[in-house]
Amino acid sequence: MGGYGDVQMIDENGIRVDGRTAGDIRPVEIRAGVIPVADGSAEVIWGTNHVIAAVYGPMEAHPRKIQKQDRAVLDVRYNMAPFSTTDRIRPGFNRRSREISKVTAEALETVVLTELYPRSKIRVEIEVITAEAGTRCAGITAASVALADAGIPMTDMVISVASGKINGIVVCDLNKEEDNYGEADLPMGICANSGALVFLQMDGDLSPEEFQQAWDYNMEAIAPVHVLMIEALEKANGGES
Amino acid sequence: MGGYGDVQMIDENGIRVDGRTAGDIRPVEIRAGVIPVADGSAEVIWGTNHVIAAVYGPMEAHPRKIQKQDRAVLDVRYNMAPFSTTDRIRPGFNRRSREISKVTAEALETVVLTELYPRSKIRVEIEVITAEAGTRCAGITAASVALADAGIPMTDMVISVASGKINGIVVCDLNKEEDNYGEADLPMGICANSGALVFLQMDGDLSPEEFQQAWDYNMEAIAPVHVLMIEALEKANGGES
Amino acid sequence: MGGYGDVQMIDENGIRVDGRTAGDIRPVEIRAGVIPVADGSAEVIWGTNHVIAAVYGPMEAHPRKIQKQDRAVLDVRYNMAPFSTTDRIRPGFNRRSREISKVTAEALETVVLTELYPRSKIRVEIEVITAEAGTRCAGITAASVALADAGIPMTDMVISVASGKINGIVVCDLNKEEDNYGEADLPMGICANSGALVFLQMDGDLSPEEFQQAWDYNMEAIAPVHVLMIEALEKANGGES
Amino acid sequence: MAAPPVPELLRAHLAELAKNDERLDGRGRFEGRAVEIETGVLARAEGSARVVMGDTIVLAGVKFQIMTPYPDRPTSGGFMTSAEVRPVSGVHWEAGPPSPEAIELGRVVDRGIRESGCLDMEDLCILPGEKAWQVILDVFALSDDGNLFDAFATAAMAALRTAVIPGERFDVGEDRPLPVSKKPMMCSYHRVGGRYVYDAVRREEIGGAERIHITLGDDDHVHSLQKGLKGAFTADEFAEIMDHARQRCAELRNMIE
Amino acid sequence: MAAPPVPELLRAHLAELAKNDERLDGRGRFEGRAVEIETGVLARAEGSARVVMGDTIVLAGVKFQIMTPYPDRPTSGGFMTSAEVRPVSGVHWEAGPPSPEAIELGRVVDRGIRESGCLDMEDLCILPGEKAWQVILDVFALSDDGNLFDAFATAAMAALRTAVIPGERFDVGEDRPLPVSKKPMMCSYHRVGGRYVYDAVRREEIGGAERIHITLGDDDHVHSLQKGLKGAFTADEFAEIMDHARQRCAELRNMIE
Amino acid sequence: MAAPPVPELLRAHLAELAKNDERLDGRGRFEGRAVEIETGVLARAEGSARVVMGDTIVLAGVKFQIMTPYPDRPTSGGFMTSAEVRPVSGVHWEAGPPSPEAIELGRVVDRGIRESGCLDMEDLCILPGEKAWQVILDVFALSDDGNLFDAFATAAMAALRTAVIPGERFDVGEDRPLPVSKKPMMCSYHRVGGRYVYDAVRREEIGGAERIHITLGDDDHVHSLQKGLKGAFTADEFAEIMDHARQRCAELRNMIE
Repeated sequence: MGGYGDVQMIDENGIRVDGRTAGDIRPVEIRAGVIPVADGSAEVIWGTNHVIAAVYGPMEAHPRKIQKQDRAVLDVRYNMAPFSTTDRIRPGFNRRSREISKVTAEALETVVLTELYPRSKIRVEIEVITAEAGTRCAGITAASVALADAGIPMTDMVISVASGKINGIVVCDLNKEEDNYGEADLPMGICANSGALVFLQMDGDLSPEEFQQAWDYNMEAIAPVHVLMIEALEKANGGES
Repeated sequence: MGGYGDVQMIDENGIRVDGRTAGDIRPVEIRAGVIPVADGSAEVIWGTNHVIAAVYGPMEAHPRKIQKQDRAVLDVRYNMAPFSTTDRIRPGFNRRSREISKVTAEALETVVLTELYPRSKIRVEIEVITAEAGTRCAGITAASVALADAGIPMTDMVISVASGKINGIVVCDLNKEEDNYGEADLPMGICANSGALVFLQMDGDLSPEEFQQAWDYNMEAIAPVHVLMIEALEKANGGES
Repeated sequence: MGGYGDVQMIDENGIRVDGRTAGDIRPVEIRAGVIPVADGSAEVIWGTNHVIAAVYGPMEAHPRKIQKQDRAVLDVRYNMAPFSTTDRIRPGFNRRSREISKVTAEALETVVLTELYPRSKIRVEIEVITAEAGTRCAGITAASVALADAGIPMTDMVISVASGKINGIVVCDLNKEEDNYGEADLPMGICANSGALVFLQMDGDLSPEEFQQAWDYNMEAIAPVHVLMIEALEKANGGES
Repeated sequence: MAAPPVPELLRAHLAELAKNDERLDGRGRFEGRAVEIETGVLARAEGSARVVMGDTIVLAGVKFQIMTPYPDRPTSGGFMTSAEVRPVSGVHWEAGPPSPEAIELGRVVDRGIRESGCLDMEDLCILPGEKAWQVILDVFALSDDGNLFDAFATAAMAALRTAVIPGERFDVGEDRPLPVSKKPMMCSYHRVGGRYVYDAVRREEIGGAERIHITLGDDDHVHSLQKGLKGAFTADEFAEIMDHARQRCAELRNMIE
Repeated sequence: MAAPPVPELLRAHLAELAKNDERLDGRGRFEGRAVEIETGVLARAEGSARVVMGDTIVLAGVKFQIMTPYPDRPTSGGFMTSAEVRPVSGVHWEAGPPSPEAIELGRVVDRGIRESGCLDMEDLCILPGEKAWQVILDVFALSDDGNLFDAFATAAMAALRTAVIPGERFDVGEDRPLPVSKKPMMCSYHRVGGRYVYDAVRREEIGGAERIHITLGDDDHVHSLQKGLKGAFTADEFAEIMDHARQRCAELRNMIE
Repeated sequence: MAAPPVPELLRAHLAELAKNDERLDGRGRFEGRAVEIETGVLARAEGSARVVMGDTIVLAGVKFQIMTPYPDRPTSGGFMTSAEVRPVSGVHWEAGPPSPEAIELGRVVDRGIRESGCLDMEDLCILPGEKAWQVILDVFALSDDGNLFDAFATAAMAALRTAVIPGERFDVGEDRPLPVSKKPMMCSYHRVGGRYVYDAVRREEIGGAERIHITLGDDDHVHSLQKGLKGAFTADEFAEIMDHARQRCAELRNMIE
């Protein structure tokens, strides 16, 4: 990664290529109820990321062998549309999608009251329409809103954001250009009210101090996004969330 | 397609490369009862096309999830044998085969009295042994005979034929050489008695007038084939169809 | 194969490249109980071959459609680990593995008293960790020991060995180097007590006399291996086999 | 008025409506839903469109790749259509490999475009025998409330006609618009309550029988036909819908650039 | 005389017949069904044969492709066998990827031919290290009334021995016959009613136990053996069927060109 | 003391033990099982290791292939990890394509190594733009009694650090050790009985909740994190296990060459 060291992504005043300071997230828009035929849905535009989540269910889980006697199963699929990236993506599941689907399901299962719906299934479909950097975070955030829009009872809302490191400096919410030169990425899924973590990944290289800084940026970033989620749900449901 | 315009496939007297006039179909042979272990079977030799159809059933449909409570399911497979074309075909289903299997099943379901056999399955296997042009039509025709040979009750027999366009002239039943230079192809599946259509596809370029001509050629072509079907069934069943 | 004729694999005294005479097998080591979490297991080191077999069950067979009403199903998988050969093997089943799994299962089914466990399944997993030549034989031998180690009742133990031909001379138990220049290979699976055959394959070129010699070598080779099997089981089970 | 949930009752209900020449949502037999077409909606595609027809929403994106021409056509580029109907677009669409329905959908949309000759494959040549453009059209369902065929075909044409060949990104010359010489458009008809209707919604599809897809190009030339599902139709019935398709395809053609 | 439909009853019936050394269709233990071999039956194959043995019917077709030789054998061509037993050939054969039975069938037929050395791989070289012929043998079941192994092996040899290398079509010289120097033939035996019989029909297979396939070449050389299914046999039993195979393979060898 | 077989009872039993800060096998919360590491165990691999942790046994093998570098990184080699958990390693692992669990396992082990930068991809270049080494790391479970993640990561590092690039066999120079500049090590924690424990056995995994995997490199740098399974944790809980991981990774680092 040292080979990229001469590309300057942050100026002497700490201003990033898109004008943000180290702790700023990209502009975020959230809308609920965007898929008419779904039981719940949401759209998250996070920088250039464009992600749609749709929820179907609860419905009977079949085939029977996937049923859980004491709770609903969350059947989560994260997928990147073929036209979502500069180089076209061939349709079909791949290992990256499968892993992201798995950790996303595990994060959401923690907050959804699945025990209210034994032997049933709740389908959560996350489609990345345009990808920048941080699609898995935008997907988890969109899925939270879509679940709420579907009226699925949850103990908390999950918001996900990733801090990273670039040019040796820790910053919040890398965009695509920064990500290309980035040295680390720490995505976290945080419960809006409790502050507990339900999703955590990281790769790259962070010293203990850098790690703490990235952690803190993520923790601070979620509050404004939570406000947007609530507004989107109120708007979609005529004033009540 | 304009680039092929200087290849002359029809002479000044309207005679085609194999000596036919515009409305003629290729020589056709039909035999029933050619697969000893099948419940019904037929062989259609249509020009150089060589197609075999075998019928098994009605039998219990399994797995259960494919059962229909009020009728039999027609499980149709159209397949080209690896040695059926000049360039060998790799074994295994492909999108073209799947689509042809689907539209063939839908055509035959229209005439088979499937409601007589609830929860059961009728297997129809169509194998193209040698392919020229028009294999899907020969397959539907062969399957009709095989179903009748199996004693499956039907409201009508389906005969399929394709007209097309070459050198700007509409002709009936393109052969391989003509098909290579052809500008349009209109395969239809027609009920022998009612004249109703149960199968229709088309691609290429036909003006409204050309389209009507191709349609009419197909409608006129089926009667002699119907006679051959009946003869084949009579011969296979010792005088009664 | 004639092109390899000038490579001399056996000297004028009938001594092979690794010092063996024509009828000798390679050094063999057998250990039982090597996989702690399995119901039975064994390790066979045969020359440089290193093969592990694990047995799980009898257990309920599912899905139900694989159940046999009158006996247990032997679910045998033979697999070569990716690092078992000089050129890495891509993970995943292939036709060779499937065929070997099938004939191995059929050989073992003959001696296992499957009728004692109707509707159940016994899983036999054979993993080739390091491959030389004769991995299928080592696998069948290891599986026999693992089944016995799991306490599955059997009428006999199967021992498998292959004789072959090299430089026109019939020899027992080809090693890798010999196999590369070999002209025939005759693997057999023989019951230790009854002497009956439950596994047989062969390919190459053997005259009737050569065939008889190869057959006889195999028949003679099994006794010392049977002793090692019994010792391994006694050691693993504290003195009783 | 809510449609009954059970297919048999739905079918009876649709037959009842048909007696008075009515439809579930009050439309006339050959009346289409309002169509919204927006282009340039996908930031990473070289051409794109979103089409909304009632509660049916689809996207189309055009991407380009550089290919080696096939030996027998050294000066030709390529064209490929991939239709995806993922489970996001309705409770009735399941995950997994493409269903026979999705395969048919993609192939019928593809044939309508390909067979019209609207794409000049020779124009896609970069260096004869060495390099040519491959045009990849991805159509993608977001919400399926019926008639995905027409929504896909319309989005496809709108995306193709606004696509730009990315010569600069691939370092093979300047960017330039993809030339699309014609506007083949598709109209689809379902047998509902015994007679054909245009632009069926999902519940009409569920309670209906066979369907016919007609793709017409400039001057009413026929480029593609497809009959789907169990059912038979007469020559007269076909003539009637073909008449309507001629008129409606012309209208649709005026809606796209 | 009709065989009972239930496997247990069928097995008992076969055992009863065996007591008097009889078989379902009246044949003797080592008597084969009549064999019809017709070559040149496939218009698009470079070599082909149809073999009929009772109600068992199979096809074999030989096609050629041009391949790049493997780096370690620059002057060698290739040979590949693909055996297809599609659901057309019997109610017991299902659609989908090849079953273990079909895989075994293809591999055993392939080994009998390959290991006999009847194909000279060096003769298939066109340009060392650059181009060589790959021979592709497709065997295809049309009707399975038992003993597909022998029908496939016989059709394969008949097709190969009449195959013509299509040099002209590939523009690499003149057409010439594929040289096949030997005639390896297969004989298969099933344990039915306790003892081995030759050329079992399907109902004998269903009611039988293990089977043994023997491929013998010129001068009775053994080229391939395979035991299939659950069951054990003795050295004496094997010697008996090997004796019969030597005689029968010689007869079959005379039936093909 | 035997653990109850039913998950609910097991969970209750583990909670009971946790009250007294005890574990199933008598270990302390952050006490690992004995670790045995043996290298050079695979005759056909260019680097290999076997790791035994209690009844968990895994193998790692390093193989090399020659690849063409990617156009945008002409002087870089490649690195690929493949984790296989075949049914040999436990009754709960089934045959078939890799399960989501196995995919996650392989990807997390891969990231810990890749992201630490311990492999110098530029050093793997043989001829810029033409040839480079691809390092293939295969980790393979033989016996799964819990914590495959740490066993795989440890075996992987031990195998890599003893691997020899087989220049002679591929005829591209002399054999030389694969340079591995760092020692990223993984420590995994499971929530069992309400609190996190280190190095869980299989029955603790079954009766536990979420898990956290931490890969630390030299100087306690964080290279990879992964939370798996349903469950939430607090910042304080994370700080506690991170503290332990720093100490334990250092110990593990001393166990390998």
